[in-house]
Amino acid sequence: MRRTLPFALVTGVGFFMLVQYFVPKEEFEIAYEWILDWTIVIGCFAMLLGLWSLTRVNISKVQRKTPGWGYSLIAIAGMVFMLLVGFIPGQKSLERGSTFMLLFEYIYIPIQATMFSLLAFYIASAAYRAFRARTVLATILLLSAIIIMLRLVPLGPLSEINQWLANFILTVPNMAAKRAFWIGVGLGVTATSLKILLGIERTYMGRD
Amino acid sequence: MGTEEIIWNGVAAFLVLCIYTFLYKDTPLYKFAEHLVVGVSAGYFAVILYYNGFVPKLITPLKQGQWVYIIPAILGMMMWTRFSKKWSWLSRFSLAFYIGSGTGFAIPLYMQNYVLRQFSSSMLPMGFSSWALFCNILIIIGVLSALVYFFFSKEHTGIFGGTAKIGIWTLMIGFGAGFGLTVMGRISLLAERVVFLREYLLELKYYLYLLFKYGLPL
Amino acid sequence: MKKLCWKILLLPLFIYFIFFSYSLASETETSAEIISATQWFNPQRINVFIILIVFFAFVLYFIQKAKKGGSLFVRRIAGLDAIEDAVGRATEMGKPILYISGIEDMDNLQTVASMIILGNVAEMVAAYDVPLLVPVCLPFVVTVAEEAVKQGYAKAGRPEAYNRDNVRYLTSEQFAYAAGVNGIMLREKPAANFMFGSFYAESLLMAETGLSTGAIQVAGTANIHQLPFFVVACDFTLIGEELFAASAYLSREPKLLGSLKASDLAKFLIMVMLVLGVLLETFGITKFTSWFFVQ
Amino acid sequence: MNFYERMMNLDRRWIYLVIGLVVVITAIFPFDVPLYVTPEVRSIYDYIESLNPGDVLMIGVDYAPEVMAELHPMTYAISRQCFKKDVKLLLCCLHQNGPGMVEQVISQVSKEYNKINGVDYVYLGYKPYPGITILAMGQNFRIPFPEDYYGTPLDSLPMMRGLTNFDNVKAIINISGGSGTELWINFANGRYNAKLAIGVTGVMTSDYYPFLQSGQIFGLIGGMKGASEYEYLAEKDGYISRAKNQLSAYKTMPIQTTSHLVVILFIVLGNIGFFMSKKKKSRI
Repeated sequence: MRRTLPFALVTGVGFFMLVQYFVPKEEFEIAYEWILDWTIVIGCFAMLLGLWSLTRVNISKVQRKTPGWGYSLIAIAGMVFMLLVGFIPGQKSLERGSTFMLLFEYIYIPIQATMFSLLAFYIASAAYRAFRARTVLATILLLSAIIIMLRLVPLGPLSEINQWLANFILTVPNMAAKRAFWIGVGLGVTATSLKILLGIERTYMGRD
Repeated sequence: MGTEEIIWNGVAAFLVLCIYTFLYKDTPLYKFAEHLVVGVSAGYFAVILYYNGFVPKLITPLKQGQWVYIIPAILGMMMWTRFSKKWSWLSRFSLAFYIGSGTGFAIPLYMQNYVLRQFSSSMLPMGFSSWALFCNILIIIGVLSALVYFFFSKEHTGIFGGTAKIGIWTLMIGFGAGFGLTVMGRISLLAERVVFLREYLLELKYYLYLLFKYGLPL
Repeated sequence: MKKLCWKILLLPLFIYFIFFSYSLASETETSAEIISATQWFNPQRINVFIILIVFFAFVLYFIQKAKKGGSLFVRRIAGLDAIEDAVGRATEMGKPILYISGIEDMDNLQTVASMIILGNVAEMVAAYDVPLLVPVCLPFVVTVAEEAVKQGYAKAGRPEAYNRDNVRYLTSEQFAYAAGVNGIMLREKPAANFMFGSFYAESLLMAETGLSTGAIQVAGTANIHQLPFFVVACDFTLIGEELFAASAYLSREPKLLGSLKASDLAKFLIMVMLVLGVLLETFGITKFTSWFFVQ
Repeated sequence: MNFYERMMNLDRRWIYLVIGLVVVITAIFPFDVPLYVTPEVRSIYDYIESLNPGDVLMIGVDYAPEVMAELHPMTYAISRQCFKKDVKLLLCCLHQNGPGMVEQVISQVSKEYNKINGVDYVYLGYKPYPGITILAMGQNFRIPFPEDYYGTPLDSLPMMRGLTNFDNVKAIINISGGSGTELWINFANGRYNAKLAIGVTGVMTSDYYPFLQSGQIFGLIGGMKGASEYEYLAEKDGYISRAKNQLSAYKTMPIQTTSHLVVILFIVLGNIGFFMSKKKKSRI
């Protein structure tokens, strides 16, 4: 029962979602909206588990005084403080200028944007290291990337030729690759989903 | 910028620099910023989820008397049984609901948007009379050979292997193009950060100038 | 018994659909624009419906065949063979193994596929005394990852080796998560990094950092825009559909292998229809192609 | 380790340093980049150039703040060009987070050129379900938008006199960061045969070239690069000016050019190192 009933629920909900796609009935539409809403609600409840997991791991680091435990303290403090300034003032905390939003704007956003911008450095070093004509495949990858990048470098009359080549790459091989790729992914997803709905694939649920 | 803004932006600029020290090595400054952002963002996410998910999707409907919303509340509570060893199997129901809806939803969606759409838009007229028609021939060859690469039940040898090779070449050209296209976006991000730091320094200079000249806390 | 249950469950659904699709197929052309609220079947989606039915039939047929013991050959997938080697190397060095499952929730099939692979990896790791670190981006995934790892350890006969603190929630925000994972890579120095699932811009952040620590990296995703970065920064990469083939490939269970065959047959059919469609288009017949368009 | 081998195994931090320096230096000392303007961008520009005062151009703005950096410059440049040429603008928005974007552009640009709401431009506002909205606009703008964004009935706006549907606008430019573009192509062009051009983000660009080839759209502005090409053209003819800080995409081009050049140089150096060290090895 501990396994069979949950699997029956997977099948039931799954088949409903599948069927509603084909049925233009209002009742189905409503039930569909419900299910979408409910998954969000379940996700909200699950958040507590996440916060608990984060706290537990960091507290145990502090307790065991593992190297760098001070940083774990920072993580916990950051989280707790954010929860306090978020929940105590109620919905008002989402307004511009509240402590909650200030922390979001001046701590979270800059760090997030900077992490993102590290990619400029990483993409350069990855290109330097990986784009070497070792094998045919590596050479193809390298040439295609260089042609696309050269679009941004003024080359005088050569620009026109390069632009033509870049357009060709984007519209022919790139397009073909994308199409075949998506067809494969589509089939893979559908087959995996079907296996899950039929209960053939059940490793994701754990054991008794 | 007023005093408050100068300070807040100073915090932001400091954190930006903390992250950039990571390019040199794993410094204490990076560790500080990293742990801070993990904590702050987890808290932020939880609060936002509460106000934008929990309140409108559960509390409001229940207040309006839509009792059917008791179901997700129960399913959600079942997640919490994971804190107990004995009852943790109950959380499987919530998992089942979540995964079931996701998979059922995915089947027609992927069939439509990924399989059907991609393959119907590959059905293009071909010929040798114009460049566009000739390109179509190349596209179709590319699609077919890349599909051959994704065959699992046949070893890649002989003609089959040769076609699969053309397929993987096509995929690689696509990946190279993807790489090349992305460089631009990433450089913009870096440029944007540089501009942020530069503008802050200018503001700070101006602020300090005023402060020393007139001694005014603005 | 179970089989019978499935058949009973599926049969009415199928009959129901086929009945309605027949009765409404004739209306497809005339009423394409307006769908009346009283209809039980959306005629514009008949093409999706028929293709799904055909594909389902393939899958069920091959699974039946596999159960009866038909031979099912599957080609080598280098990226998946590399998982075992990487685990071997990490255990030799006595260093931890890092498993990252992407940044999307359990309703994304890539995450589900990733969890299935995680179970298999856990089973390989369990025999040795190296930690399997699983930092997770979403609370829901934590639950599933815990179960998957626990099950893997139990399957290998060492349930006591499972350490709950190794499967941990970090944060749900993309770059904060990437920052945290980078920290783990640098401080715990895993010898093998596995990245399977749905990745976005953080892919290169993690893969480059992992590379700088000298770890063996195996990655896989069906997000085409991130594949270039995995290809350049990882030792092995699973491309698109290969990620979904992984569960069958690693478990070698005939039932699961059956679906690979079905998807191959579907691909073959698609190729045939593609050639047919192209020929018809070339001669100016567009009816065939337009049948596949979905509104 | 010889020189070439050392070059091949260069510490990544040197690369980081060079990239960082190049971006910082170019940001401080920008220069003019001669830009190659692609025909697909030029055709939109030239088409708007060919319009007469009093003609109406429609702009569909379907993007959210996330992709603003790439798409906002296009909207700005096109509307400035139109207003300077006394071409009237009809705007609408089919993205839920977009209405504010349009409002920002039109309120600023109309002030610059002293254009009057309802006379020189009309902003229809936002409606959900883009596909249905486009189809309905093809019949009559008044079906989905009985009133404009500011709540004035369309019939009381002087510019809307004689403006029924897509047949009365010279062309439609859709600037979009999502799947809305396809709906414009399928419905506005496919069903109603409207003259259509599009502006999209960098990642989306390659998906839309086939439509250009098949003639369904007459022009395509792709991402930051396309936007800066457009600004480049518009600046040359004096529609926008650097002094007024009106070039936002083109301004980043020097940084893009130098850093792309550096990345390519690194790749070339890496390959020289690779081939030379291989040659040395084979000689031994």
